[in-house]
Order: sequence, then C-alpha cells, then structure tokens
Amino acid sequence: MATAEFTKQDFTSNQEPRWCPGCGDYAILASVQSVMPDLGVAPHDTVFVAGIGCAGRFAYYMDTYGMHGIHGRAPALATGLAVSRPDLFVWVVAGDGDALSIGGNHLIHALRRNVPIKILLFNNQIYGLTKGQYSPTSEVGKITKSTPFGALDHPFNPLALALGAEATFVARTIDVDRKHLTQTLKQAAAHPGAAIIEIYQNCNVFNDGAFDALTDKGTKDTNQIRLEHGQAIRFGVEQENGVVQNTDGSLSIVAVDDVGEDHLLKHDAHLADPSLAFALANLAARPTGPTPIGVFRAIERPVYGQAIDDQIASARDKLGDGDLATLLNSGDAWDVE
Amino acid sequence: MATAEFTKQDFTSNQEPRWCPGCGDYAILASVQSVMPDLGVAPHDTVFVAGIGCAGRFAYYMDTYGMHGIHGRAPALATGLAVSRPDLFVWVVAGDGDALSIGGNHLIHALRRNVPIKILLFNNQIYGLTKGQYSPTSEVGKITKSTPFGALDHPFNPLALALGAEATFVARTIDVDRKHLTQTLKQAAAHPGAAIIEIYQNCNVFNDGAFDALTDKGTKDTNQIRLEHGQAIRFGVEQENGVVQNTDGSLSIVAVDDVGEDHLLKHDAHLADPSLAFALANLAARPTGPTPIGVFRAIERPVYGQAIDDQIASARDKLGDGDLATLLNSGDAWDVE
Amino acid sequence: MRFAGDSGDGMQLSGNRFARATAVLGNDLVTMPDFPAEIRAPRGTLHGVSAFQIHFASHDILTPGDQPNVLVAMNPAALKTNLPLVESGGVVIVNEDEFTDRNLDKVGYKTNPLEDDSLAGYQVYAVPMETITKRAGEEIEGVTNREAIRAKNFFALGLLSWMYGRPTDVTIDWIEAKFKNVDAVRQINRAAFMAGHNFGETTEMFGVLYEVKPAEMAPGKYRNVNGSVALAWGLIAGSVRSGLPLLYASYPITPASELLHELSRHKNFGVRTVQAEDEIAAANMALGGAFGGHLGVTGTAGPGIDLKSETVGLASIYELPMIIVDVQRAGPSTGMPTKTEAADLLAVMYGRHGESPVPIVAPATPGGCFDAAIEATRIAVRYRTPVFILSDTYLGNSSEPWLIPSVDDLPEIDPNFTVEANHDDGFMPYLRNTDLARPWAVPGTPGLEHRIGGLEKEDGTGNISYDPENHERMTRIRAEKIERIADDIPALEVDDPDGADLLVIGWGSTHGAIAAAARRVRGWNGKVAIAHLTHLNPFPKNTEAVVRSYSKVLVPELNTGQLTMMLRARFLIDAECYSKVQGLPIRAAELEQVIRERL
Amino acid sequence: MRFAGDSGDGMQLSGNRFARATAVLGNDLVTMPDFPAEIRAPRGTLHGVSAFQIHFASHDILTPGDQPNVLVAMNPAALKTNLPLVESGGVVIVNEDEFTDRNLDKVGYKTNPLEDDSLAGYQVYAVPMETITKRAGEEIEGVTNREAIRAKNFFALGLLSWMYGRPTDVTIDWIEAKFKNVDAVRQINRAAFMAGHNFGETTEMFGVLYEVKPAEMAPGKYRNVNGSVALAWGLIAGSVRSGLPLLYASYPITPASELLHELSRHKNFGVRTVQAEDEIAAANMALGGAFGGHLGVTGTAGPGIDLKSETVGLASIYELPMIIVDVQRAGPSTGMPTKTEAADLLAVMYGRHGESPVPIVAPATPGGCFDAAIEATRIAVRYRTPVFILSDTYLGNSSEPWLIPSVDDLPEIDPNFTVEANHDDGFMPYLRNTDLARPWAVPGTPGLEHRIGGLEKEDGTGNISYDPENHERMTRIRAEKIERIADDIPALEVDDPDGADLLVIGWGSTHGAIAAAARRVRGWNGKVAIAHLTHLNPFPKNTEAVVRSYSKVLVPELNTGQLTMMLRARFLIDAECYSKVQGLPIRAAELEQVIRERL
Ligand SMILES: Cc1ncc(C[n+]2csc(CCOP(=O)(O)OP(=O)(O)O)c2C)c(N)n1
Ligand SMILES: Cc1ncc(C[n+]2csc(CCOP(=O)(O)OP(=O)(O)O)c2C)c(N)n1
Ligand code: SF4
Ligand code: SF4
Ligand SMILES: [Mg+2]
Ligand SMILES: [Mg+2]
Repeated sequence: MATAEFTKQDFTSNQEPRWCPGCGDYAILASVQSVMPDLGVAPHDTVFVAGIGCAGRFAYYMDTYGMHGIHGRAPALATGLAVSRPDLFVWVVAGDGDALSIGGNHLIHALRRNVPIKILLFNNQIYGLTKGQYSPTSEVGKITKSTPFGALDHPFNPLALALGAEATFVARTIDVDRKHLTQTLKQAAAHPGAAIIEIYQNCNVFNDGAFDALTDKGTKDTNQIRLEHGQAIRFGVEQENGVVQNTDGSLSIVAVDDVGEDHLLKHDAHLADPSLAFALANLAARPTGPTPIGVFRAIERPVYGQAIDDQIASARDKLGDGDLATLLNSGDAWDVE
Repeated sequence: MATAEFTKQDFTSNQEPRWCPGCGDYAILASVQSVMPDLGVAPHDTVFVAGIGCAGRFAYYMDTYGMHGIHGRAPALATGLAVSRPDLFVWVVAGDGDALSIGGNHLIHALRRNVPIKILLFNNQIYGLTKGQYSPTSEVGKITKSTPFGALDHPFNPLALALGAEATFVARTIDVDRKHLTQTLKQAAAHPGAAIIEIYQNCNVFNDGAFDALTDKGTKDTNQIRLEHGQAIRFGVEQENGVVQNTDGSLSIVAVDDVGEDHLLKHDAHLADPSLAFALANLAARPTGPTPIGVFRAIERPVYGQAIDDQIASARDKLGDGDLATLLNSGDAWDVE
Repeated sequence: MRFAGDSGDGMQLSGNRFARATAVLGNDLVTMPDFPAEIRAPRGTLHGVSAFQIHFASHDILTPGDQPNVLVAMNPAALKTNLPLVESGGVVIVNEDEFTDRNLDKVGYKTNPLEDDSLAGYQVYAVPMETITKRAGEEIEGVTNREAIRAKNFFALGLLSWMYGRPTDVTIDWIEAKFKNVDAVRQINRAAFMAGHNFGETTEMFGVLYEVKPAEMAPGKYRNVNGSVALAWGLIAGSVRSGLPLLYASYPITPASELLHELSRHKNFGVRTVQAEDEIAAANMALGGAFGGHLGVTGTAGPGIDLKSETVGLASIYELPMIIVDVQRAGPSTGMPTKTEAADLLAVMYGRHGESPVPIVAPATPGGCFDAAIEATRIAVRYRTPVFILSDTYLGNSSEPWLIPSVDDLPEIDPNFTVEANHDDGFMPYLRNTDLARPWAVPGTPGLEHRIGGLEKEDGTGNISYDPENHERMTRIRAEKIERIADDIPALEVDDPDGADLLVIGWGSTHGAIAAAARRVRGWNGKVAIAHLTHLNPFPKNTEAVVRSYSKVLVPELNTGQLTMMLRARFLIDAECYSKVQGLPIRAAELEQVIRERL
Repeated sequence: MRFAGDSGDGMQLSGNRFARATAVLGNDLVTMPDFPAEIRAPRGTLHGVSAFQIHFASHDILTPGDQPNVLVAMNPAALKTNLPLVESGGVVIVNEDEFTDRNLDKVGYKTNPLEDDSLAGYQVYAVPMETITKRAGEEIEGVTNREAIRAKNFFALGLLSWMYGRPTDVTIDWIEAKFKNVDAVRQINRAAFMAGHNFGETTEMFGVLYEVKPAEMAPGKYRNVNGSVALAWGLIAGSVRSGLPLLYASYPITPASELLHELSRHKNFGVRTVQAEDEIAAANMALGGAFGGHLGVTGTAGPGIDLKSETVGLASIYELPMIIVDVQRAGPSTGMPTKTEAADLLAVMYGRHGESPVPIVAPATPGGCFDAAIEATRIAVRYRTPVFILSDTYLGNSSEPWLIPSVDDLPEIDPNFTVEANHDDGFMPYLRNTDLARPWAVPGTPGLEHRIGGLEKEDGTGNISYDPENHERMTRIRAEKIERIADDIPALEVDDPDGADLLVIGWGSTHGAIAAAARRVRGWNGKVAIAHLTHLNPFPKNTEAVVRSYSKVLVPELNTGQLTMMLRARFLIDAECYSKVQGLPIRAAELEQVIRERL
C-alpha cells in the first residue's frame, strides 16, 4: 500500500489513553502516531511490543498489531517475532525500569545481535506504574518510596550501556520536542538493524521536572547539544559553545571563541569504532546541564533476522526443501514382515 | 591473623579438581590459590561464589567458604552476601555463558552499584559444561553443536560492556600467564568496589587455541599489549609498536618509529571519564591480534555495601538503636479494658 | 465514605454523583450531606468545610451513619474537621496540593500531618489532585487554570469511582448532559473525572479496600495496623528475637512494594533493604545474606513468585533459612494487579522442578501478618529451610485494631550457629540434628570453611554425589524434615459449639468472612463448624482427624480450589470448594447463603 | 558392553578392570574376551582388533553373550569390526583422535563414519581420548607423550566407570598396587582414569543409558530413534502438517540441548533455531513467534522450567499456541544433571501464580516422543494454548526400533487463521468458537489489527477489564477450554487380560518397566492390569471409570508421588505410589517384586 493512504487516525486505536494528564507519554504517543504514516508501512504490517509500566500501555493506543508482554521481556518477545517475520515492522516500547532493570539482559542481547527492532526507551528516571520507586537511571541520593534516606545505586547511562553492548543505532531525544523526536524516529525507522532511542520523558506525578534543563524555555537552548552527522558539535543560544576532544579520549565543552571553530569536534555517527559515540554519551552523566541529543551512532552490520533467513535459503539451495518422508526414512532402516 | 600464617595449602580444599586435563581452569586455580596468602585475608573470611559451568566448579576447590549458585545468578548471590557482611572478602567466578548470557543483567547491575566483589570472568568463548555450544563471546560464523551452519550473533566485548555498565575496575589477563594473572588479581583485590577481570581461558576440548595469538611462544610478544598505568602504551618483541589516539576517539596501532615516542598514548587507568578505557577495550575486537591486557580502569566511587552501612549508622545516630516495643507502640493506640 | 473539602470545592456534587453511580449498581445506600453553616466561609478555614457522607453495602444497612472508613479531604481544614469521624485504620485520601504551609497554618496544624506520624493510624494516600487536574486542563482549549482546578472534585470522584469499581458511564453521561452547553467546562470535568479514574488504575496506587470486622476484643493496648505494616514489623521482630540482622531484598511490585517501603524506613534496626534489579536477583540476594548469617527475606507478588522459584529450589537444597513473602494478587499473568486473590498456593507448594518441599505459613488477618512473619522466621531458622508467607492484597491493604503484643511474649529464636567442628573428620555441613536440620556455620568462623551448592550432595559431608541411593536418601530426608515440622506447630482449632455436620475450613484472608458467616448462621440456629489453617505445609498434625470427623467439608477459597485439592489428595475426603475469583474478597452474607444451602 | 581397540590398546585390561569394579557392586556378570588371532598385527588394521565384552545386570543373566548395547571403539578398525555386533540404537563411544584420513583409509572407510550419516542408527559420542590423555600426561613429571597416549585405555575405563556409576576406588587401588614401582606409569594411568571419569561428569556429555526392550513388532519399515531425535522430528512433522514454520528458541541445558542441536541441522525445513540468552528469553521468543503465526516452541530441563513459568502464564492468557518441552532430569536445583527423574509434573501443572491451566502431554517411549510432539502441536493450535511436553533424560537418550510412520497418516493440523472481521463491530480477538478457542489473526492481515496482553481482558473484545464478574468468567472459560480437550483425546486403554484387582497406572518413561513387569507377573499367572497416561492434563474422559474399577491402584513414579496426588485429589481413590528417586529408571524386575507384594 502506498504511504499516502494512511493517516494518523489509522494508527490511533479506540482505547482512551489512561496516563496522568500532563504525562510526557501523551506527547510521545502523538508524535509516533503522526510520524507512522510517513514511514511507509501499513498499520497491519506494524507491531508494537511493550513491557510493563506506564510506558507499556503505549501498545494499546496504537491501532497496529500489538503485544503487551510481561515485565522486562519485550525485547525477547519482539526478537521472536522479528526473526520469524522479517516482513514486519517491529517496535518495542519500554520504561527505564522495564528495559534497564528487570529487562537489562534482553536489551543488551537484542542490541548485540542487531535484531531488526526499534526500541523506544521511555526514560522518566522513576518507576511510574508502581508509584514512584527509584529506577536504574535515578540519581544517587534520590528520595523515593523505597529510598527514604536516598538512593545509593550509581545509575546507568543508558546510551553508554547500549554502546558497550555493541548497538548499531543509538539516539536520544525528548518527549516534548516533537520535531526532534519525529526526525529521530524516522532515522531509527530507516536503520536496518536494532535501533535504540532514549526518550527523556517527564513523569509529572512522581518525578516532575527531571529534564527541565533541556525543556524549559529559559535553559533549553543553553543545554541541548544537537548532534548532526558531519557537523561540528556546537550549541548554545548563539551556538557559542562547542565540544572538543581531549588527549585522554574524553570530551570537553568549550567556548568556541576560545578554541576556534576548526578545533571543534566533528560528529561522525558512522564510525565503525564506537569510542567517539561513547565519549559523547559520557559528556553528560545526567541531563541537568549541556547534554547531547540526536543520533550518536548509526552503522551497518548484518541484521540478525536476515542472517537467519539467509541460512535457511542456503540450506534449501544445498539440500532442497525439506521433505518429511525423506527425513523419517533417512539412515539405516529395516523391514519387519 | 597475619598474612604470613597462611599458605597456598590453606586455600586448597580436599576435593580433587575434575576439569579436563589441560584445561586453563587448572592454571587459574593454581594462581589464585597461590596469591591468596599474599592478600592478607584469612580463608575463613574469604568466600567464593560461583555460577554454573566448568568454571563454576572453582568454588569447590578453594578451602574458603563457598557457594555454588544457580546459573547466572552468582553476582546477585554475592551482592546479598557482600552487603550484609562487608567484613568478608567476596569473590565471584563465572564463565562467559554464566556471566554474559543468562547472568548478564546481574553482572551489569553489580558493576554499576559498585558492590564490593571481585569478579573473575573465565572467558573461554564457549559453553564447556554443556559440551560446546557457542557463547556470547564466540565469533560470528563459529561452528558449534547448536550452530552447525555457523553462529550469527555478533559477540559482546566483555570489557566494553563492563565499561558501559559503569564498572570502576576493569582488567584482562590470561590463564597461563601466572605472573600477569597474579599481579592483576592483587590489583583487583586492593580495589575497594566491584572489580571485574576477564581471564582468557583455554577450553582445550571444545575451543582449543582460541587465545593462541596471545599465548603461543611465537606470537605472544607481538600481540600482548600490556597496559601499565602512567606508561606510554607500546608493545612488540622490541617494543617497536605503540598505540596512538585518532581525532575520532578511536585508537590505532602504529610503529613507534613512524610517530615518535612522544606521540604514543599514555595509559591512565584513573581517569574519571571511561572513554579512554573504552577505546582501549575496542582496540581489539577479538584476541586474535594485538590485544591489550592489564588494568584498563581503576577509579574510586562510593562502595555499595559501605554506603548501606553508613545509612544504618546515621539512622542509629539520629533515631537511636531500634527498640521493638517502641516501634509496636508508636502512633495512635488505645486501651481496651 | 465521606467527601470533605472547602465549600467551594463541589463536595456535594461529588457525593451525589457517587451515590447515583452506586445506586445504579443496586447497592443499598444512605447518604448524609454535611454543609457548612456559613454560606461563604473564607476558603480553607475550618468552618468552611463541606462534607458528604455515603454508606453503602450490598445488604441490610443497619446504621444510617456508621463511622466512615474512607475520607476524601480536599484541604487541611477538611482533614482536621473530618478525621475524628473516620474509623481507626480507615483510608484517608488527601489533595496534597493544598497542604501548603499557609493553609496548614490557617487551621492550626503546626507540622504537616502528611509528614509527621500523626496519621499513622490511617491509610493515607496523598495525591496532587490540583496539579493533575490543571495538567488535564492544559490540553483543553479555552479552559483557564482556574476552571481546571475547580474540576478537582471530579478528579476525586473519578478516583473513588475507580476504587469502588463504580461505572464511569453514569457519571460521564451526566456530565455530558449537564454541561452540554458549556463546552470547556464539560470537557474539563470529563477530563478531570477520567484523570482521577485513570490515576487509580494506571499508577496501581490504590488497592480496593474493605472493612474487616473486629472480633470481640480482649483487654489490652490496641492500635491499628494493616497487613503490610504488620508483616514488615513482624519481620523486624523476627530479626530482633533471633538476633539475626534483617536483609530485605525485593523488586517493586504491587501490592508487595509496601513491605519494601515500610522496611526501608527502619534502618535504625539494622535493617538492610536492597531494591534489586529483578525478583530473581532479590531472591538470590536474600539467600546470599542468609549464607552470611543474616535473616534473608525477599517479598513479591504474582509474577515475581514465578521468577523466584528456581532460587527457592536452590535455598531448599542449600538448607539455609530464608523467607519468601508472596502478597497474592489477582492473576494469571499481570492479571488485575490491584485486586485480591489467593491463587498462588499450589504455585508455592509445587512450583519448582524436582522435589523441593517448602513450608508455607498463611496469615488470616492483618494483625496475623505480624505473627506469621515471626513464625516463618522461627521455622526457617530452626529447620534451615526457605519458608513462604502467603498474604494477599486484601490483608495487606486492610487494617484492623490490633492488640499490641508484649515483646517479651514473642518467641525467642536461637540461630544456633555452629562454631566448631561437629565431627572427628572436621566440619560436616550436612550432619543433622534431631530436627534433621543441618548446621549453620557462617563465613568468618575459623576452621569451618565449607562449600554448598545445588548439585546433589553426599549425606553428611555435603560433597557432590551422584550416588543413586544417596540421592534417594537425601530427597527423603529433605521431605521428612519439612513433614516433621507438623510436630512443632499448633493443632488446628475447631470452633464447633453445636456439634455440626458441616465443617467450613479456610486459609488466608477468608478468615473474617468465614467467622462472620458462622456467626450469622448460628444466629438463626444453624449448625456449622469452622476451622482455619495458618500452616499450609505441613498441615497441623490433627488436620486429618478434624476433616474426617465431618460428613461435609466446605472450603471457601479465592481461587478455583487449591486447598481443596490438597485436602482431597491428602485425606481422601470429598471436600467441596466454594470458589470466588473476582478480585474481591468473599463476603459474609454471600458465604452465609452458601452454607445455608448445604445445611 | 564391549571394549574394542588395537591389540596394543589395552582393551583386555580395561575390560577386566571394569568387570572387577562391577563385581564389587554385586552385579551378575559374564565376560567374553575376544583376542585377535595374530600376536602382533599391524596397528590400526582390522585383524589387529582386540575386544572384550561384558554382560552384567542385577538379576538373572540369561544369555551369555547378547548383543552389546555399548561399544567403545578406540580406532576405525575396532569400529568397523565391532559395529555389526552392537544392537541397533546402541551407544558407540569412539576415540576421535584415531579417525584420521590415514587410519580410515587403512580399513577401507571411504568417508569418515563420524561425519557421514552411517552411524545414524546409533548414539555416537566422539571423544578426543588421546588428546586429553596426552594433556593429563603433560602435568606429570617423567611421562613421555607416548606413555601418556598409551594410558588412553584407562581414560576409556574411567569414562565407562562414570557412565555406569562403577566405584573408582577399586580401580585406583589396583593401579596403585600394580604400578607401585613405576611411578610415572602409575601416575599417568591414574590421571587418565580420573580424566575419563571427570570428563563424563564435568562435561555433562553422557547420560546414563539403558536398553529399552522392543515390544512385539508390527510389520513395516523400522529404524532406530532415541527420544531426542524423535521429539525434534515430531516438531518438524507438526510444522509440516500444520504449515506453520517452526521457531525453536532454547537455552542450552542437559539433556534438552540435544533438541536444539538436532533442530538446528534442519534449516531446509524452514526451521529457525535461536540460542537465546536465557530460558526466559527463549520462552518469550517462542511466544513472539507464535504471535507472528509460527509454531513457537521452546525446550528446556529442570531449572529452565522454573524460569519459563511466568511466560507460560502469559501465553495462557494470550491464548496463543506454543509448546514447551521439558526433558526432565534429576532435581531439585541443579541436582544430578545427567540422571533421569520425572519430578516436574506438578511444577508444569501448577507452577505459575494465579489460575492458568495448561495441557500436558507425556510420551511413554522414545518413539512416542514423535507422536507427543505432533499431538502437542495439534492441541496447541486447535485450542490456542501453550502445551507442555514432559519427556525425561531416560527417554531422550534411549533408543528403540521405531516403525517409521507414513506421512499421510499423520494428522493434518489446520491453523485456521482468521483473515476477516468476525463481528459486526469489527475484529474481536476473544470471541470464541465451539472449542472455546479464540481467533488467531496474525500481523500482516489488513483490518484485524489488535492488541493482546497479560492484564485481564474483557470477554469478546479483549480490552483491559477490571470487572469482577468478567474476571471470574474469563478464569472459568480458560479452565473449561482446557478441560474440554478431554473430549478430543483417546480414551485411556487398559490392558487387563485376566480381570485383575490391581491396576498399575503410569506415565512417561516408566512405560517399558511397567509393561515388562506385567509380562513377568503374568508369566507366573499373576493378575495385573496396566494402563498408561500420555495426557496428564486433562486426563482422558474415562480415567475416573478406569481407576475406580480397581480395588487397588499402584502408580510407579520417578518422583515422590506426583501423579498419585493428582489421581487421589481428582478421583478420591486410595492410589499408592511406588516411588523411586535415584536418578535411575525403574527396572522391570524391581517392579515385578513390588507388584507381587501387592497381589
Ligand atoms: C515480574 C514483575 N515484576 C514487577 C512488576 C511490577 N512493575 C510493573 S511496572 C514496573 C516498573 C515501572 O517503571 P518503568 O519501567 O520505568 O515504567 P514507567 O511506569 O516509569 O513508565 C514494575 C516494577 C511486574 N509487573 N512484573
Ligand atoms: C537455568 C540453567 N540453564 C542452563 C543450564 C545449563 N548450563 C550449565 S553451565 C552452562 C553454560 C556453560 O558455559 P560457561 O558459563 O561459559 O562456562 P564454562 O563451562 O565454559 O566454564 C549452561 C548453559 C543450567 N545449569 N541452568
Ligand atoms: S505516573 Fe508518571 S509516567 Fe505514569 S502516567 Fe502518571 S505521569 Fe506518566
Ligand atoms: S570442557 Fe573445556 S572448560 Fe570444561 S573442563 Fe574441559 S577443557 Fe575445561
Ligand atoms: Mg520509568
Ligand atoms: Mg565458557
């Protein structure tokens, strides 16, 4: 079917969203529903696989095929689907607890295998559905229901983890920045293997304002470092700041005037070596100051589902289509009269 | 007890090791048993926690306290022990399947939390105990029992994964290099938080020779890149090669003569930013050519067990030692006659 | 139930609408509005409070205005004036946004009652109703902030409707009709109502709560506790009485998270709480702590039980003390996470590969959760075994007046650590005492270094053994050890004043309903015997004698007949299950009817 | 059992030592050495082969030289000359190192029999005995490579000793004594022997294998299969007959790994195999594939079953076809991974939180594994439900002559995909047919987009529902759907030629022993009825009638009484379990004795 045939409405199910008013999930839902018609895949060829959490409800609101799985296992559920049905367009939606706490292992394995799934990680740095315990992305010292004296666990940096897990496409965007979110989704959709997008998502009930530095009118221009492949990395209200590389592999933020434009680091998302992307992911430990958003890495590597199909095709080429009677009668057999 | 009191014998249990003759596990066992007396901790204050696999049998051969857990869960078992008994010296032994396949999640969470445990990852790039399926560190294309047509999964680089998971101490060594192994163990033992050591371990039955490039007389000097904190990174029979950093964050191997000594990268294991360590981990995707060994990263960060203890101490300071009767009688109560 | 707020807050409206939606369900109800004297008292003052009380039930409401067990307080003034009316242990839902210093001051609160301990006797839920409603308004064109905030009574109504499972359409229809000409108001009221409803559902914040009838009260000092707090305190008591520091490792899950929350507040008891990465890790952490000589406990619900099963099997072959709390919720799978059910009995009894029997303790009342925790500790420590505690959503969220026990009356639990070799050949970790329990020697003890694992172990030495007879012996010893606990638990008590033919035997949270139903039956001179199992594995010694002495045995269960199956298999009696699987507790009146049919 | 090798390989020695260690155990035995004619035939030639055969059993050995069912072949020559003696389906252990092109050539093998399909009728284990022995030698001072290699007969002896659970001390003592003056030889022989023993244990390479007596044979074409291959082929057959491509996702675990190995070889049937990161992932992958319209299967053993339970619960509320294979092994926990047991019945029956009944199929023979796989496919697809297959180590590793079925006789399985809306309001994913099965509409089908999940769903629409009555209804429908399968499975057959009082009823791999025991009993005119359940949930319709028509019911089980419990609970009969938990199958003679005591 041609793209033009579908509208946002075609991707909108008849179930009324049940998130808290003001929840960042609404904005993400609206963006995803709007962008889907542009991606050229029909709703019936699209599947959303979600984990458990507020974010997990997402699957019910898309008028596509969908599975709401069990907590943390969406990447595995999606892997099974994507490898058996490479013709489908498979998306995963998971919260930070779902994807990084209970589901951390499936996530990293899906990434290293390069399974053709697009993973939307709704990172609100909190457990929403279970009413506000800290998550693996919450900051040290956070006071929550389960940590009345402050959390002690050093958090993950989800993108650094993904890069350590050999991810081929790694990006970050923000719930309320529809344009950026949409662009990022499109790039992920076009990526042939596993793509992970960390979406900063505001949970206005249990962790309001976690991303204010990047979303508030007054601060967002100062803090959003927008990565563009092939461009020097600079940012600020007047693009007055930039990023340079140090001799120890780390990156620093500098005033462009201090170093000169030519010394700015040029972003290259297509490097085979993930080190630069990793350094960028580590430029901001928490989204409270200047923080890169955009596509950190996008490289090509054999896609898992495709590779399985290729093995099947080559086995069929070599051995012919499997015939059950031949199989059962293979090897030594004898007759009893 | 003073260190001098203990000998290798004190750390050797009465159970006869049951690995295949020639297995790299023997060499590791011998090294660990020998180094323990030097670490200054008595056998009865030491605990080895092991997963399931050939490697997992390790725990039975140490005459310390020990737990042979279930597959993949040793880091969690050890976390429970280490946080409740910070006075103990807790080690974890796990194979590549145990630690990175089924147990991947516990591993990365133990690392990010910086639990005071020393993790020995016996990486033989194969499933030994279950007789030779490929593991998450096996190379693409590997023919094994479960992949007669070749494995399709892109492998993990265990150290890159550990660095992505915020590990504070990351090292690599080799089963048969007793001196290097011993040194590395000592450094890990001295590290206050979570330490992970990847040990290349030869499984001579199901994956013989996987590390020949680094262990064979003829090639090992050409291929071992020994990292020493504070030293320029160079290697080769005559130290004729070195490592330099590129402007895109990746590292390259060069002839020292070509670039000049001064341009070599100096290794710094204490950098707060993990980017350099990550680039080093990515210098060699597989141990088939020049490959760094040694301590990649060793930084200080609050130790999880200690932090829990501090919270308890401060609660006791503020509220006094808990008194059960007071607790039960707290809040509104009334009398019934 | 009572709605209370400022007179401008629309409490009468909320109350009336709730009553209407309730009436639609066919419930009996009595309402009682309670207006302020002044027409327009200043906002936020005590005399400006307006309230509306509703009493409803399925059958025979006897009193027109009992103490309400749920209060919605839209501001500090409403809380202050209405709290005294609420029954002890009742639910208090407050609009957090109004609890500003200024407003607190206005009504004479020195400290914020949401933060000090003054509401400890209630179940308090603080919800930022205004903030949420304001947000809801932002998405509607032409709605001012003020209008949005004004709709917060609909938020409250939505929330309560969700809690009590009232239909939404009645209210929505009414809103649509009532405000059909004021587009913005219609939309914001509707949005606020749905926001409240969804908040309840999405955040899994509220369980459905029911009143537990207090039994006749023995003299003593009482307080209110709900099952979650009682269980948490019971674990602390187990720790104190055994001298074993408590390690509670858990992964959040409704409704078990409450245990984690409560325990994490008591660090001055040396309680260590770890929020693990998942339930498997949590179980392993608890077990690791147990190896270290701590009281290792993990708690969960529903899906988490499945995940812990492999580790419980390991604990059972390790033969180390450990406690696994299951606050059951409605299943299968994710099911209905905020609703109650008791359908995990067979899962904890049999849900592990191989033969690995584990004791099960199940409290019958909220206060009983305290005792169950201590009893589980006692069994776990004495017999070196993992022990399950089966609570449920209903017990966890319900509260009742609880006779505060004297600490000295609580059992003393001797961890009985081994500190020296127990055999001429050195330390034998699987040499047993007369309880068949093995020694517990913790790291740090010189000379007792030893290794334990999940492979079958040689009797006595604990070394790995593949010997066939040894495996059979060890399997039977492990089973026998658990069976013998029957000698060490109280006999099953039967309440049978009239020599009945019918025995109603239950377990868990059906206790209240069974006791009340029996009271009712006996009220009309029906004869019924009742008994309640708090030990599900092993059963008390006299269970067989008890159940075999009645010609009819009825087992009310919040599942499809799990205890029934166990009783039938064990004792070959034709026990019948009265099964209810609705996410709701069994009601006394309903059970009375069931009993009547069987007399 | 037969050791065969070059005359220089020390086969007589190995054989004698094995016999000695066997005699110590009190087994009856007959040995039969088989020397080469020439004193020193050239190495590796056919006429240089020396062999030693041992026949042993616990009771009454009747034939002095039956066909051996285990052959150890130290080189190609030994294989070639001795293979014809081995019974079909027997075990062949070869010293892989000697299978060089040169040696193969020497005895006229054109292709390597380890690599072509010529040994398909046997269970072949290729072990690099020389390499390993050489390594063992490297660690001993003063042992040359040659001496080390010569010790390989001790390696073989060690391996066989492990397989048959022979004591090691007898042989070790003998070595110590015999070579007490030749230090190096003593050490290398000892090391080689232990290396062989440890190899068996550590690598989990070998199960203990037992001969299954072939029943009387119907005419037709036969081949040997073991249970693992039969099960794998049955899954392929299920895929072929349903037209659903097979997705097999699994995590390696002894003894279930064999299924993964076998299935991964058949990619030309469109079989997709995924080695998942763990058992949870494997189950989810299979389920994800099922949603996509594939035949989603996952297989595991022991601990893996615990880990999959949450996902099976999800599959049961999804109501999607899925198969979970459990090749049971000796538990609990890690247990004895290479030994057999059948103690997971209750775990698969009840091992999930909440109420989520799942059908269970259990093959009785190695060949029956093929049928069980097809039957599981049929039930899963027809009723849209996960189905368990319970095999065990003994079935998986044992082989028997198998009547090759005609493909056309295999059932056709109609996936019956829904391709258009089934209701005026559009597609209703939970609108059921007369089987109570719901429609299966796969992604890619226009207009049938829908979402499924683990939250309770509204009858018909599948939308999330917290409605109490709906939950009760859905719970009962799901149960009823599974119960009704009883109408669609064969009745339980009873073999009772003489009108017995005692019924021996079994399940799974006890079939052979039960049938053989009955033959023996009837041999001395004892009366015994036998029946065997291959459907454990639901039971065949007539099960109640059958079991109730006998005054005594005996249930032999490789657990402590799991089916016994189910029968007692369900039918209130005083069924007695004959329980064996030794990691070994029940033997006919042993069961004969048990039956005798009960007549
Ligand atoms: C096995 C299991 N464990 C725990 C839970 C309870 N649970 C549901 S969602 C959730 C975490 C929610 O946090 P997150 O994934 O960050 O999603 P959010 O609600 O913030 O969108 C938890 C712990 C569950 N449903 N299943
Ligand atoms: C839950 C569970 N799944 C699977 C297994 C089977 N198993 C035992 S060890 C192992 C992997 C062994 O590989 P590795 O961890 O690399 O250790 P190695 O034997 O190579 O030292 C597996 C899959 C198990 N024991 N438990
Ligand atoms: S709790 Fe937070 S994440 Fe969940 S719906 Fe509400 S605002 Fe959104
Ligand atoms: S199988 Fe490999 S890893 Fe295991 S003991 Fe043998 S050589 Fe070592
Ligand atoms: Mg979250
Ligand atoms: Mg390995």
